[in-house]
Amino acid sequence: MIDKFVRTIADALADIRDGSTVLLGGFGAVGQPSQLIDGLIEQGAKDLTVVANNAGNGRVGLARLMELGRVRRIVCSFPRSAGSVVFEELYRAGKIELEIVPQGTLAERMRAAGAGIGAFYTPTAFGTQLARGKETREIGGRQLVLEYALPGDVALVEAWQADRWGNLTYRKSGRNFNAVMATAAKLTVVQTQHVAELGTLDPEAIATPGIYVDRVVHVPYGDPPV
Amino acid sequence: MIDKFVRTIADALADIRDGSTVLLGGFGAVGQPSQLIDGLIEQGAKDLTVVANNAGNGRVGLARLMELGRVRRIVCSFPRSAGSVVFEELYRAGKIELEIVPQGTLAERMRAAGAGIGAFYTPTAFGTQLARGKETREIGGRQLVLEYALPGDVALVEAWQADRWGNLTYRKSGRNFNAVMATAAKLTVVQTQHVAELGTLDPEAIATPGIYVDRVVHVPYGDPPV
Amino acid sequence: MDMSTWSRPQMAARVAADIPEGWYVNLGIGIPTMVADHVPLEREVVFHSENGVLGIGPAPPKEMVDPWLINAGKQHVTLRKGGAFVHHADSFAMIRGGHLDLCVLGAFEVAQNGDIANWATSENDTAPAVGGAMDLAAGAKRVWVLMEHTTKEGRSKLVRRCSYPLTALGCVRRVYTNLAVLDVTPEGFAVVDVAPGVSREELAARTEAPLRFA
Amino acid sequence: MDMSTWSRPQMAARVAADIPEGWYVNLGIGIPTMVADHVPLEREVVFHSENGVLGIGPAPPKEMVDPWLINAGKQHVTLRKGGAFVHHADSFAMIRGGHLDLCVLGAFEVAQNGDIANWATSENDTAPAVGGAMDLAAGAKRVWVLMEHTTKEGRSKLVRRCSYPLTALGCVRRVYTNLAVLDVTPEGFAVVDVAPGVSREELAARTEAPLRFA
Repeated sequence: MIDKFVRTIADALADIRDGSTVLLGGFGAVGQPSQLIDGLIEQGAKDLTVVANNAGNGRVGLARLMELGRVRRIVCSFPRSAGSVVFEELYRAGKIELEIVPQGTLAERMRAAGAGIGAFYTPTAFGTQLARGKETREIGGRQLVLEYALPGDVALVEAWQADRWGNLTYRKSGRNFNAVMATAAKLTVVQTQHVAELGTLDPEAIATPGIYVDRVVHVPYGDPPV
Repeated sequence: MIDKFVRTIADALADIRDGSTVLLGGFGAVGQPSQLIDGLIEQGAKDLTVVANNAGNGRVGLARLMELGRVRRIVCSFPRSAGSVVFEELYRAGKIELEIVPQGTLAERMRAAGAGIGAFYTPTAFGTQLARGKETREIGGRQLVLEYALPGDVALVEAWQADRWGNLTYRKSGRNFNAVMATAAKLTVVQTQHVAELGTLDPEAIATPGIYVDRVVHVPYGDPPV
Repeated sequence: MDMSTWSRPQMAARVAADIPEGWYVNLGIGIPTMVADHVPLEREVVFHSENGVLGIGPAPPKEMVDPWLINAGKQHVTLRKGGAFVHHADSFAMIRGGHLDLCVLGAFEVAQNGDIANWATSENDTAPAVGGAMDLAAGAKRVWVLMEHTTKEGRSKLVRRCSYPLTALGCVRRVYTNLAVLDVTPEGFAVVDVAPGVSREELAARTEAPLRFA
Repeated sequence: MDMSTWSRPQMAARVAADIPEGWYVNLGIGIPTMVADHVPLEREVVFHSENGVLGIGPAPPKEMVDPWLINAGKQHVTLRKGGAFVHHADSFAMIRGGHLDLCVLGAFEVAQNGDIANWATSENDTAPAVGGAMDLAAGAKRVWVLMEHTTKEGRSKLVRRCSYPLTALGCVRRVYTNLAVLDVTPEGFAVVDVAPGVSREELAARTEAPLRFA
């Protein structure tokens, strides 16, 4: 019997190694794998590259992980926001590396990693600072920039429902980066609000088929903060 | 009020021009936009490039369109099958051009067209006859082939349900190329088995959001042939 | 400034009036977000948000907030009948693939050739936040900019050539400011409309780029 | 041939026995499709089909056929509990992205370096049908080939170098034939098992490529 559920967050994250690239789902407060991030803080892996849309908020979660000096490099689209105090401190002090990637290119680079595409030509960022040093090419009259797949060692994902095969649904805008990152890592770990009996999820409405999922922990933590 | 329903197939296909590239959804007997193809036969456009998985069966539908001399070129993954008699006749007689594309590359080239990606590097077909003359590149230790986006002028799509905004669901293996082609054409025309009241389709389970759909015709023709 | 200029709600309403039914539209963070409030629900315009929401409706009253439903500005929103959820790669496929009829962006500068700068305030800004701005500017069928005509210091934001780092090249079609509505044409900015009480001379004086009047 | 060789059901059963629970597996058209019949339902193996079906179950009885549910061989199938439908681009993302643990393919030829030829019978085949073969061969984590050891004319299908047009380079890990099971190793074909009543000499005589025996 396939059963991807593991009992504890610690079990789910046990073998994440120093130097890993970790993909963190979520956008804003919605779809954040917050309990898995706390678990990663506990777990101890360091020298991490983190891929996420933002660079953390306040002093918890990703911000805390950074504050503990565990993140060597962050790849994101929107590092600076009202709450990104830890990131800004570390960045000014030269203690963290930053790669800024346009949000759609970030998503597409992970989609490419998940889909076995090595690189692709995109119009986004052509002629801008973010394309500096990158290959370009004109195709069909459009100027395009070459961008490479961005695979993760681990993806931390927040789902609404999961069954024992690892099939996932998300809730409303909680789908965001989660469903993309789930495809792009060697090890995909999921925290789910609800456990679904196998066969009860609509096969037409499974947003992430279990083929992309390795481990699931049941974390019924409730709604995102408003 | 947005209402993408049109009354007749003739209305839906009225402005397809000679020389168009037409994407035809469906795989096997499932998800074939058969009535739209019949409509295209009636409509009269010629000198067409057709993109489809197969090169037609028997002497109806796509095969009939080819037999009438309306298809200049076909792009497909599996031209020769038990029923592809018309294609074989035309091909041997030098009356139709053929571009064979691996099935996954075919899908990805249309996905790229729909997603604004100009070209991509894929491992499929590297070192084979189908990569002859194509650019290759090694990325991350893998040998990859450069493939270009494949956009259509028109996509003909078969859906299970549609609402007036053009949101679509498909039925089981009827999703196949339909959901990909719907994104890849300038004009996407849909035949749907069922009409759904706006707001009754689950927003988590809409396989093709209406943004990709231009016109919908209600064609309740029943099950595919077994 | 003693001219009678357009207020922000007026600017947003003006943009809203120019959006026909049936368009798929992404509204950038800031003033552009206000545009939605000025499109009556009966005129069906489908609003898109980068985080995978298509068919955004009006902001909910406080007691009706759904914590699972936000827009790209992280504000709580609603979903209209006919709305759909997709993931980030599919959402940006809509953007990059040219499926949005319109994107309305804020900007630091717009150049007379349609270049836009709206993401970083200097070459030396070490950690600017680009978000989805470059994807939207490069991907939408039409880009309109909605912004104040000048900076707080009175410097023109309509320029001959952008001095801030670019977001995308030559993509802006139209600019709505508190002073005027201007089209970007091959010959530069063409004035479509001027705020009441603002003269051509005053407008030209507050605009670095040359203007063409119809 | 008077040797006691494995029948097709035996070959399929042999492959099935080597598939552990939890693998995601695509079965090619032809003999490979038979493999599923030999995996007991209690051992959960998730079968994938190119046309966007994940979690294929046993063929239905005639009166239970669902006209909307076919596999890549266009046969009617069922969906297991836990199955899911996706579109073609997502289905091949699974294949190309290395998410399938195994793909079992038929072949015209397998070379000792793992090259496979299974889609065209000559360079001059003007309209060969490639389908998903190249994607599967290049994309799956493991490729096993299930085929007769020789052609009808008695020519070995395990060769030093493929003479037919290639499907993919160096991807085959293991070959199951009616005569033997062989691993593809850096040193060529290594015999894992031989059909009962087939001697090493007989096997070697029917194989063009050199063989290593453990």
